[in-house]
Amino acid sequence: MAQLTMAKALNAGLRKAMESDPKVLLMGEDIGKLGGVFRITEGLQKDFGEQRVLDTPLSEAGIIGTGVGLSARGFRPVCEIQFDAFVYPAYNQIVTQVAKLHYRTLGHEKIPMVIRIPFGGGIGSPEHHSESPEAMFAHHAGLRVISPATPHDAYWMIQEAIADDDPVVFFEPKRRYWLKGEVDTERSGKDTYRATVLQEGSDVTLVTYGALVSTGLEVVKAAAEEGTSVELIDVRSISPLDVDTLAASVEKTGRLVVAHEAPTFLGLGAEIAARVTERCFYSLEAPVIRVGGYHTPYPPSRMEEAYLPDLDRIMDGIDRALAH
Amino acid sequence: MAQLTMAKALNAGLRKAMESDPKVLLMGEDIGKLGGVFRITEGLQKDFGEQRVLDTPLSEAGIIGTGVGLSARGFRPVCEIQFDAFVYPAYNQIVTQVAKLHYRTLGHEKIPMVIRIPFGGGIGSPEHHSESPEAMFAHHAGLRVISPATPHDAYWMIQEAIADDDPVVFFEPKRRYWLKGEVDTERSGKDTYRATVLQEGSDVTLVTYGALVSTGLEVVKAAAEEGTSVELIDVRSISPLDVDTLAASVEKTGRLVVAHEAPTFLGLGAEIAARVTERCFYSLEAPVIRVGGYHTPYPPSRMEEAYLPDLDRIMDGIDRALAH
Amino acid sequence: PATPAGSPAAESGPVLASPGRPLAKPPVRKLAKDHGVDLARVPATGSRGEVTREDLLAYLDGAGGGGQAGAV
Amino acid sequence: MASPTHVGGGVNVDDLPHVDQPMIQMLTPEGKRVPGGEYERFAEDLDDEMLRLMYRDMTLSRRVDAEGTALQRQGQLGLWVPLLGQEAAQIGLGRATRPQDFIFPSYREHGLALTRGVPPETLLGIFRGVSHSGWDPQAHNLHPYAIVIGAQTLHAVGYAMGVQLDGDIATGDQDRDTATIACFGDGATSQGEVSEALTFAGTYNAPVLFFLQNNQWAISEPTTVQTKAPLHTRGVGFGVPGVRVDGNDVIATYAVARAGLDSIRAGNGPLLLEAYTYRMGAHTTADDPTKYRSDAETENWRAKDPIRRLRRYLLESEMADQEFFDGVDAEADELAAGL
Amino acid sequence: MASPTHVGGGVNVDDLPHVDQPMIQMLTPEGKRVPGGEYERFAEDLDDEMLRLMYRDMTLSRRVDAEGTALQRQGQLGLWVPLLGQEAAQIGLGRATRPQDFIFPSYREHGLALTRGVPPETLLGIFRGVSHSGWDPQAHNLHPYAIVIGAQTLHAVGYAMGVQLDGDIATGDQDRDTATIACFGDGATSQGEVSEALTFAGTYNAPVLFFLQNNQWAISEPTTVQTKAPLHTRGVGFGVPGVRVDGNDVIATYAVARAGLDSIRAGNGPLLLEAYTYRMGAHTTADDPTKYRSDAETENWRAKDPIRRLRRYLLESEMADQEFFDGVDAEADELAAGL
Ligand SMILES: Cc1ncc(C[n+]2csc(CCOP(=O)(O)OP(=O)(O)O)c2C)c(N)n1
Ligand SMILES: Cc1ncc(C[n+]2csc(CCOP(=O)(O)OP(=O)(O)O)c2C)c(N)n1
Ligand SMILES: [Mg+2]
Ligand SMILES: [Mg+2]
Ligand SMILES: [Mg+2]
Repeated sequence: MAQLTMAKALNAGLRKAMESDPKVLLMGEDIGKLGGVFRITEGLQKDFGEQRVLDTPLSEAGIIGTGVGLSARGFRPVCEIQFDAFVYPAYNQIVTQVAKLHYRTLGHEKIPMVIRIPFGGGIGSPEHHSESPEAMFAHHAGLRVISPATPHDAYWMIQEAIADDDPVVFFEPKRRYWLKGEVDTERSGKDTYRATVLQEGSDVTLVTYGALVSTGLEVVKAAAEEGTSVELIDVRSISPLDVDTLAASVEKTGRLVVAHEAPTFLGLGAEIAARVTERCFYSLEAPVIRVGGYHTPYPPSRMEEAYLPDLDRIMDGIDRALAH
Repeated sequence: MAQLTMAKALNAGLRKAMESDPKVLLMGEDIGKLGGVFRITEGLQKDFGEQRVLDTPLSEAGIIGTGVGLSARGFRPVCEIQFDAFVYPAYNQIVTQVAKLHYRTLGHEKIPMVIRIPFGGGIGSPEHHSESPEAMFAHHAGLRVISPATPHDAYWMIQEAIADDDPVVFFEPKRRYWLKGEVDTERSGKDTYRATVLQEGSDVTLVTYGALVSTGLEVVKAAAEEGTSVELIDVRSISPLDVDTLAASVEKTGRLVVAHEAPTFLGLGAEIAARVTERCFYSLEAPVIRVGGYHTPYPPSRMEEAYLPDLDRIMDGIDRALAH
Repeated sequence: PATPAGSPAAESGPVLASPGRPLAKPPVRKLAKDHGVDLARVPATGSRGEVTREDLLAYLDGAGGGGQAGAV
Repeated sequence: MASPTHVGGGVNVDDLPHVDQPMIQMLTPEGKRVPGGEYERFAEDLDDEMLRLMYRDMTLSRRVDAEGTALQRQGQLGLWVPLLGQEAAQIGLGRATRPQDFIFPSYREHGLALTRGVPPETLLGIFRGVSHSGWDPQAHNLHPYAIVIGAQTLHAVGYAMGVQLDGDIATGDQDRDTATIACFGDGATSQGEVSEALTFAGTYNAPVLFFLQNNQWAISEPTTVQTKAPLHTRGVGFGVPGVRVDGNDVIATYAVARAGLDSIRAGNGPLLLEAYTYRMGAHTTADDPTKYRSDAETENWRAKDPIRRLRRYLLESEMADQEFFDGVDAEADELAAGL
Repeated sequence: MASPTHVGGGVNVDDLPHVDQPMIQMLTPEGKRVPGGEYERFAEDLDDEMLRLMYRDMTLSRRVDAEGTALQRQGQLGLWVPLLGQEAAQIGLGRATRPQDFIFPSYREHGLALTRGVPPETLLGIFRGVSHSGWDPQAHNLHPYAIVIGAQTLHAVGYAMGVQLDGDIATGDQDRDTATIACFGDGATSQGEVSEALTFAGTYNAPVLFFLQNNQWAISEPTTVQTKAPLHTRGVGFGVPGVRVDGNDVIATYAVARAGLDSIRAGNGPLLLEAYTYRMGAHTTADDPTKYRSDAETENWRAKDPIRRLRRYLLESEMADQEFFDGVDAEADELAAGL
């Protein structure tokens, strides 16, 4: 057991993975000497050498595309995308190649790649540094899309992602990099591709992931003070989506609020709402309420507080669910 | 009034737009002498010259990126992407630049670009030629995403898209290019950004767009034979989404089936299901049923019939809605 | 789960249609709400164990005689 | 090529000393063997048997190709992508590789696939629509066909980086040192990813051969739409040197590819090889080239046919006789009949 | 640069005649004016007044920059992106443009923005987080800052294509003929979109200047991570000639930019201008360069400071006196005080 920030937990998880498999390589912009702009890879080039921690040219398509070739050669590349919106130059490689090669080759070729993407807002950054593009990847079959919300999960999920023979897009909630928490380095206790119920409750289910899980914990407390019992679930895996865990909860509570930073329009909340409504139609006391980003570009940082779902907006979502 | 195929209707619409505004330019791969691989731009380079119909280098990012600059210079570029999946190399330009410049410049710079994309399957093509990536664009604010389903709509919607000062991603249902229909070249009679009720009905609402609208018309007939009255709606505009028209229908019928070729997982059906359920919760006799592509890569063409939603699968969806 | 039909008048001794919360589709829930009926007290005959519209109407018939029981 | 004239002593493609040298050729269109200069010694392995093998490979490739077109016409294939005219480029390269070399093809590499032992019926499966690819890439050291233009060039560079990390270059062990080949077309050079592949190859000094089949056309667009500079110069500004070979000359293609691959395996870094050739047929069976190019052009190139010139050479030098040619034709017919 | 050695007479960056010529310089680090050869006549306009103006521009830019850093430290800005060290590159180019020219900047172009009349407080708004950009691009002929590396280079080429379609080149009318400028950094050269911009520029012979500020670093990565070939050669294989200038020399940058822009406006097509300079400060206020580069290197470049050398030259040639310098400093202080 150790108290670690999520950043340090990721670093420790990467180190562990590199120690246990010499085929694991890290690739990315500024991840070597600098240790990455968020220092997630700090010290790793020093300890594992320039052959295992590669500072790459400034080209996301290049990072992912050469990662595909390295995979074909038997390596397990862990590619860092510096900020969320900078994944788009690599979108073609990810959705037409990384996602599809296993299927294309009738299972002969595996792409055990991990694409690490710090995502989301709330740190006062300029444009393109605060986006939540997870739905754009989850829509494509062939990619696993996951996101840890705690240091413990970060430590374990990054290792499981690297060990997975399928490509994993790994979204790191960047404004929680400095969040501290207990990390049990002995055992994970969880399945990476399943949701976890973080808090049991009876009146309404709150489903979220990434940075908003911390906010969700505050919501649980604030709601309890108002006499509302909230069941909080961290989906952890965006694709595949653990609908069973969500449905079981909603059958119990009868109400569901989904919160994420990505725009609600075609965001994961839409899929969860559609799926859970189909599964739990007769249990729902209220329509699924979505709390998310607006259908606008991500605003300048002085306005991001008004854009990002926060305790108040989620509480409001809960009220709307309870109003039925 | 004229009987035209959708391909000819698009060609006529483009011609009309070019005649009425000298700033309209066409750009794309093989659109000049060849007239495009689907011949949508046939004859236009001959009539308007190489300065208005540009055969471009083989680079989708280049087409869209230079289109942005041409827009800044006052042109209205109509960019052709040869096939659906080949839009991905341009994804970065589309979502970080085309979609955002108007907002970024506080409204000073408009990007009156149209991005034409033949989309969807059913024509026996190799990999990457049959995809339906519309949700990937609709998730981003700043883009209008529309799709005509008939020659008449094709003729008018392409002109309205070009006249629009905002960027429009224009999805053309390629397997309906050869579909013939009446085109009233005098008046459109429709608002491009609104859904149309193509067939009134009372038992269940069927919502779709693109190639499946034709299938929907068959469904209406087949269902009528079974005694089921289907209200058929073509959404036409994927973003913005005309929820009012959908909700009004569902309030009447109490049941909704949404069909599209794109995978259901995070496809437009998810958004429609979530939104309509929120709006019409107490009118719904059944959960919204989605009929769409599976969460697999698009299969080799010999298997596409099993992949694509067809009359049977939509009828089955209707049965599932009626079973409640 | 067939349950003995409880009299709607019998305010005590509710009979649950299923072990958990009562099942019903949203419009039936609405109807129950509009009539001030606790769905948990309505015997459910739906194939999924849900209270159907007919179940509720029958319950209301039994309750109000004239059907004005829940009129708001 | 007339280049833009700007003031001053900058760098300009026209200033490259070798830019206007004719492409390397060792077998003229008339079937005359001409000396290949520095490359001559790389043709040493090309004894009678090897030349006959390459003749056979080219002929079988062309026959499979014709059958593909025929089967498409009969409705058995959804589409066919002819390699007609590019046989020498592909067989020359294919036979210059060593078994451990790994090839990342585009979608027209039927000749190369043949040299890698992929059964033609497997290839046809892609166009029949029964699979997106049909072979185990590791079993043939041939990646699946790539349809998204240019994407595979990055894969090739990554694979080559892996080879380097594995220490499988410059050991001097002929069976270990490994080259990777990235196949792409003239049209593909405009895709950003191809430039990114050159960038990564330059930075990591990756043991990769960029094998560019410049067949003069990208569907309906001539190479001049893609670039004003000759394509063998494309890598220069990335630190990737370039060579242009007559891609309709199987001897020169073999020799120059052999030289490049040997050098790459020895650790000398990436190289771009432009095989100057011609797409004699349609882009695909769905295409109609009469819409955009002249008969005269096609006729002109027909005179440079890669198979005919080798046949002449073999005949005139008496390395092969009619019986041999008949045998190859029979083999080709049999192969085609089984498709 | 030692380049890979492959067999044969291919094209190689080392074979470019001008590749190893020292970059063009007209003012030494010591402030000595040296002749600029063919470019000398493009410095003709640089009379005392113009040189003083450029000194002032550079000084104001540096002062605004320092203020940006200070305001970030005080928590008033979320981030600041210093231009420290790149003043000559930006002012030299900015003052060489004509009003109708249109510039597509990256995100560090504060000096250029100054020459385009964008108020510093508007610039600061971006980093304050109150807007993504604050000015009307058409009013200043300056596009918004671009953060997605390289994306703006394609916009510039498209704009230039539009200029060409409008017939606004090669008319001989000084107030009409228009050049477009694409600004980008050494790191950006690795982005596919930048190569695609070179492709389109070459194909359409677009009237665009690729203005590459090679400040030796892309965050923590030295230029050697991006390329093994000198960056002024990047366009060669696309048909875009290149020139390298001492980007810390405002006179040479002005003259070479002027020559290039005049030529581009006259219809001679695209040109790549590499301004060889140095990012003297951190990448942004969030960065810590001590992690990845040596003090010695920074010291070495400090000796090449662009402002100091012009100051020396102005003083020694008696084009400016202490009073002038004091005046500029006062103006700079006033400007900064208003931020
Ligand atoms: C990204 C992308 N854009 C467009 C296409 C459609 N397309 C298929 S082949 C082709 C031309 C390719 O030309 P070239 O690279 O010269 O290869 P060739 O066909 O001549 O062998 C085009 C435009 C594609 N496959 N991928
Ligand atoms: C597509 C993309 N990837 C990554 C980044 C993050 N990033 C911002 S600046 C920078 C380095 C740019 O270096 P260079 O082009 O040399 O410009 P300089 O900062 O030196 O002016 C990086 C990697 C980005 N902005 N966009
Ligand atoms: Mg070609
Ligand atoms: Mg790209
Ligand atoms: Mg730099």
